[in-house]
Amino acid sequence: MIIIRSLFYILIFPGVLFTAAFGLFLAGVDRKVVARMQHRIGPPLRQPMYDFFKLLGKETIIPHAANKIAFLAAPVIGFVSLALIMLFIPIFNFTAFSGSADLIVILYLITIPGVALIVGGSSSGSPYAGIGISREMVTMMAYELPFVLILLAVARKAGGDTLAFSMETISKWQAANGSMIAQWSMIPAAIAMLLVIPAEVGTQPFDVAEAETEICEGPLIEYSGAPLGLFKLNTAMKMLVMSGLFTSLFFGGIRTGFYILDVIVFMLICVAVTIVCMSTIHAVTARLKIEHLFKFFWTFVSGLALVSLILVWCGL
Amino acid sequence: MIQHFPVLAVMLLFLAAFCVEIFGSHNAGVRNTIVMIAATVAMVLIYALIKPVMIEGQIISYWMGNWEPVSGYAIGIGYEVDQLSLFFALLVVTTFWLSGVYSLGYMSKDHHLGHYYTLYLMLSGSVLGLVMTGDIFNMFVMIEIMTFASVALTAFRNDNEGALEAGFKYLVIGSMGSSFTLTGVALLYGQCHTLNMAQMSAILYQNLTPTSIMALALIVAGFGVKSYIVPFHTPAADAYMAAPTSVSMIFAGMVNKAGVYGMIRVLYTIFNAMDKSTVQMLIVIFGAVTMFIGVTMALTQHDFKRLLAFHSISQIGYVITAIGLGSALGLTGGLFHAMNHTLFKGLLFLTAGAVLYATGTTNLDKLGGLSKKMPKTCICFLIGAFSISGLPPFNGFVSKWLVYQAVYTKAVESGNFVYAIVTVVALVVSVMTLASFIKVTQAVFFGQCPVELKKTQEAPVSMLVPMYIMSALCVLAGLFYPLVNRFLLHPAAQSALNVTNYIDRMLGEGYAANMGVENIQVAPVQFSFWNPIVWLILFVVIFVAAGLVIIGSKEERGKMLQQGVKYDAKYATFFSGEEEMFSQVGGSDLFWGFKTDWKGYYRVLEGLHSGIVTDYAVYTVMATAIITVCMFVFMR
Amino acid sequence: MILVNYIASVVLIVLGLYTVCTKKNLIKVVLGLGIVDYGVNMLIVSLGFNDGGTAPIYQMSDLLNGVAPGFFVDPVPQALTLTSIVIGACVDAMALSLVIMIYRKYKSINADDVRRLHG
Amino acid sequence: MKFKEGITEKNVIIKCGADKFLPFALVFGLYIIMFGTVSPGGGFQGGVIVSSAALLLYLGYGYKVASKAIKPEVLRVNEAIGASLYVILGLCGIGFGLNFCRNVFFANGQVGDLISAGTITFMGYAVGYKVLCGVGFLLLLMLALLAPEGAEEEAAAEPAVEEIEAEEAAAEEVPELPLQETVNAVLETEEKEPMEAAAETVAEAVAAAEEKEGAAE
Repeated sequence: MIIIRSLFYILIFPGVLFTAAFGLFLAGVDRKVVARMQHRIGPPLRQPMYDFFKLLGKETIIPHAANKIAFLAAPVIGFVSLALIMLFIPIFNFTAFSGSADLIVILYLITIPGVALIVGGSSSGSPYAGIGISREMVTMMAYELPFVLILLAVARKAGGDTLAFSMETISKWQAANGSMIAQWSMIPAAIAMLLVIPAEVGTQPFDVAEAETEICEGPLIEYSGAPLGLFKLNTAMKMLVMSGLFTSLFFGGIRTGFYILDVIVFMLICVAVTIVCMSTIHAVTARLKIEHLFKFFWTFVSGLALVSLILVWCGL
Repeated sequence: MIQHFPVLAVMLLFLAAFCVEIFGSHNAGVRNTIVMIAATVAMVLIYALIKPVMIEGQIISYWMGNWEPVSGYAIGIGYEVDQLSLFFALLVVTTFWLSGVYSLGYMSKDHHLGHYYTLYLMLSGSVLGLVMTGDIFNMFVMIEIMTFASVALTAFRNDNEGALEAGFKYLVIGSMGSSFTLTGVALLYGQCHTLNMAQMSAILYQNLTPTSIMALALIVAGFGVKSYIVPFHTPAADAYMAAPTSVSMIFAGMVNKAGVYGMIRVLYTIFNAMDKSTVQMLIVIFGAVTMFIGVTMALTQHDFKRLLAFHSISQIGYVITAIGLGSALGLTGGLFHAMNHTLFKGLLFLTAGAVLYATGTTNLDKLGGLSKKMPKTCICFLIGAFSISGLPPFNGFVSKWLVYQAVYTKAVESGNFVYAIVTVVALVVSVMTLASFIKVTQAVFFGQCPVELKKTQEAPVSMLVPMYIMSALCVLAGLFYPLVNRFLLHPAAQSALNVTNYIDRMLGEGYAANMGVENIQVAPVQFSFWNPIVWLILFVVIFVAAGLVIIGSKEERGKMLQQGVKYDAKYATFFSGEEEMFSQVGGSDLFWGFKTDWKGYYRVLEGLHSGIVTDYAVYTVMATAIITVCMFVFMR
Repeated sequence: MILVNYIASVVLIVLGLYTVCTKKNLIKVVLGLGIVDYGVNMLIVSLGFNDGGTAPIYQMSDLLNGVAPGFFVDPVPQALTLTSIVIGACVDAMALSLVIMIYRKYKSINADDVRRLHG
Repeated sequence: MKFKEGITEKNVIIKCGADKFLPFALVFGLYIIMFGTVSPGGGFQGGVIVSSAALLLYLGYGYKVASKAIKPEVLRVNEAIGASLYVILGLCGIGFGLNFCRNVFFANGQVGDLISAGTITFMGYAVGYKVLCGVGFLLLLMLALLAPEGAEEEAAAEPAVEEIEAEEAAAEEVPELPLQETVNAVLETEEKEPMEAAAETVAEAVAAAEEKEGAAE
């Protein structure tokens, strides 16, 4: 029974299927909203899904210079780790595998899709991919510092005098004391998190790694067919994972008592986060330069997060 | 019988060293046989101690020449193997054996191998003796042998001027460190009138005089030199780079572990100083600075081995930070990271050696695209790189997690913001580690293959086997860490934190209690966050899915090649019309976005790593002075 | 007056460290290391000194008559010093031969020139 | 034998001095080694004195004679043999069911007799042998390292010597560091234990004397 339930968790509900489907839906929402803001009609909401299935049917070309195993394995590893993270993010008071969710585990798992993209791009042997992975890595270093500060602030807040790296404790704390976002000391951290999300996902102002117009999609330049489809799916899933993480870190206190309703609220908040921090910013900004990106994250965003951490430390 | 094993292992190595000198200087077969027999027997002797010491909890004490203590005073030289010693001894023999196997292939192109193996056995014997001895002066002697053997091995390829220079710097800084240690030992002798560590521990328990604080500061500085924490790290980077790779692996796996062992032994066992929050703070800050400077220097290196050297320094920073916390969690994490560092850094040095052996260079700008030429080495390298970057599910992840947990717990418990900053530094350093390994991956194994390297061959089997073993150990230690914790880490941490048994076993039951030493019991560290069963299932899912994609992808390149079509534009890499040879992305060109933002920092740092030996000596003296002053100001 | 010995040994150590840190000539650096060693040796020997003690050697008559405790100086530091002297000699020999080899490769024994590995 | 160049060879005083001192140094050194366990001195000190014979030879007759009279290669091997002997003698203790370095032979002598301290005596001899070979070898190597500046002139003057010099040069190129190093490292390994053991002998004797005293009272 436990095995069947585990398999259900892994494959259907918070796991692979739900993450993929809802992630693609969020990608559709994103495209639609951006189009609307730019006075276009935009593609239908299911367009990313169509794209994905279309790519699965296409031929996979592996260039001569590429290392075949790494080239093909990279998107899969990214995909699985993203599906995995969703298992450890509590959807209000539900976690698939309780007791094993931990902020540090999540922090590291979130880097894996990025690493997979880097390894895949790097293994293709293209100079454009080389530049792309370099930028991806710098982006990663850039958002890691504020991200870490945010997580530590939340953990400190939820833990009180003891330590709480556990997502479950954070969730319980919010159930008892109301959402994290209602604590005014956490507001700077929430804003910082909203800026970290687009960098993590790689949308408009922070998409230096895949800059289509400069380096021809960087790491993805040699990809085609199913692996490319998986990478596109990964990006969509990252949107869900990051907005889901945001929801459970900062909006964990909203609960209705009905499980289905909880999930719907969770999904609605995810959509809202996507619209606010990805679509809107995407529509109104232009791409940053890589060094500006780094400076932005290590000064402004980290500053916000640090303010939050210090406030929490002072007991506010 | 079992109590003879430690001394037999050490003496066997020394005896083998002399035998190599007598019989093996001209005959490769005899030489290799002696080396491998000695290495294997020493390994078996030490592994045989796991059951009595680690599992049954015995402590082995051994008095040379049966000179037992007379009326409570230790008069002889004692060997004492407790769990902590055995933990490090296991690391030492494992590294040593693997490095020995690797040397058979790797060093086969060099001359005068008799001397190489003599020094090599001597180095191993001295480190083994260092971690198992119970006598502080014997420890100092072993340190000296270790330093000399290290210097000579660093300068072994002395047709290369870098080797001589590195050897000289290492010698100067190393013997300064030894002099500090010796001064500390002398002061301690003046205080306690004994050289036995157990007895010192009992005498000095909660009873520190200014002289013994001075001794503590000097010995800590001395072991800092041996473990290459930051102001002392400068010659280490050169030595790692210039030494033959099998020796670099020993440095990373054994020599700086000897320094770490000394730190733990001195701080925890002899002085019991780790319950003082200011000492903790001092050591933790040294650790944090070490990890940060190590990794930022590594990001700009152009040489594979030098990059690995700076990473070695950086990872030791984690270990020092963790052991500086003085908590059971921190000590467990630190020991685990020390063990993992031995495994993955050894592995990475071995891959670097394989690349050097196959291509003749370790310059990152001249390498590239080797993953198709050396696929096995590439896979081993990736495992090592992911382990050191701490990606789950490899071993580095678990130990780093423990370190973060320990540091942040400390921060929350003590309410000290410095520890929170250290946690942030540790986490960011981890990403930077990842970044620099991405750089190596891109510059050496992936990316484009330069024309000169088209004919590169895979490394020979004798070099691949140690790499496989190390990779397997990296993965296993990550997956089965509860076993590692139960049988290795917890006993070791327990024995470091609770000195009663150590003292009693050496000087007779009840000695510690008479001297007022408290008996502290430590609960095993619980890992609740990470459920290996779930993770194993997920791993299987990953591999099944990967297999499906690889099988299911419509790939026709193989067929085309079989039909004799050599070139097809469809499978060519896109260069937008440039020639391939003009569009190389050099390894050192990566991350310029990062480097431009950090220009000022790097200018300062590169100025400090000037390469002038007197500058390094100045740092050493300054750091020692800082440690001394801090100890005096804070401990009184 | 054993205090004089302690002061002298500290002075020697400091002088040695000063030499290592300030002199650019590699041979002088090695000499500095030697001076540090001598200072430490002096410290150790002085530690074992008992006022009015004699050399720690037994005669047969001593053993038969019994020996008053504290009659000897402490023999252990002397053993330590001897070991430490040997080590010091080895440091010097090793370092000097390295300097000679470096001179052959670099044509200089100025520390400022011997810096091919840096940064 | 004729010598062309150099500072020392033609100086009769130094040569005669070396001649006179050589036997004395040998005998004195051997004495120190032999009586190391019962009187001041010991294997290391005696060994160094004996090996100063190499230095005397060099002073009196120059490097070539010294290295011909005392073959460095032989010294190197003998040094390792001495060290092995030390370890094996130490291991005898384990062979007799006791601990490493335990006195097992002749352990019941009269104080002051030559062979009264058991295995320690022989270990002292092993150390002495090892040190006299080791330090002698070390000295020869150091001298060889200093040789080449004069060697070039000599090579021009005396073509027959070229072969030897080529050998020397070859020997210099790679091995000298490790070799020398070996010597050094071995020296200290072995040095410590006999010394402390000697100290311990003394300490034990003190304890024994105290016991006797107590018994007498």
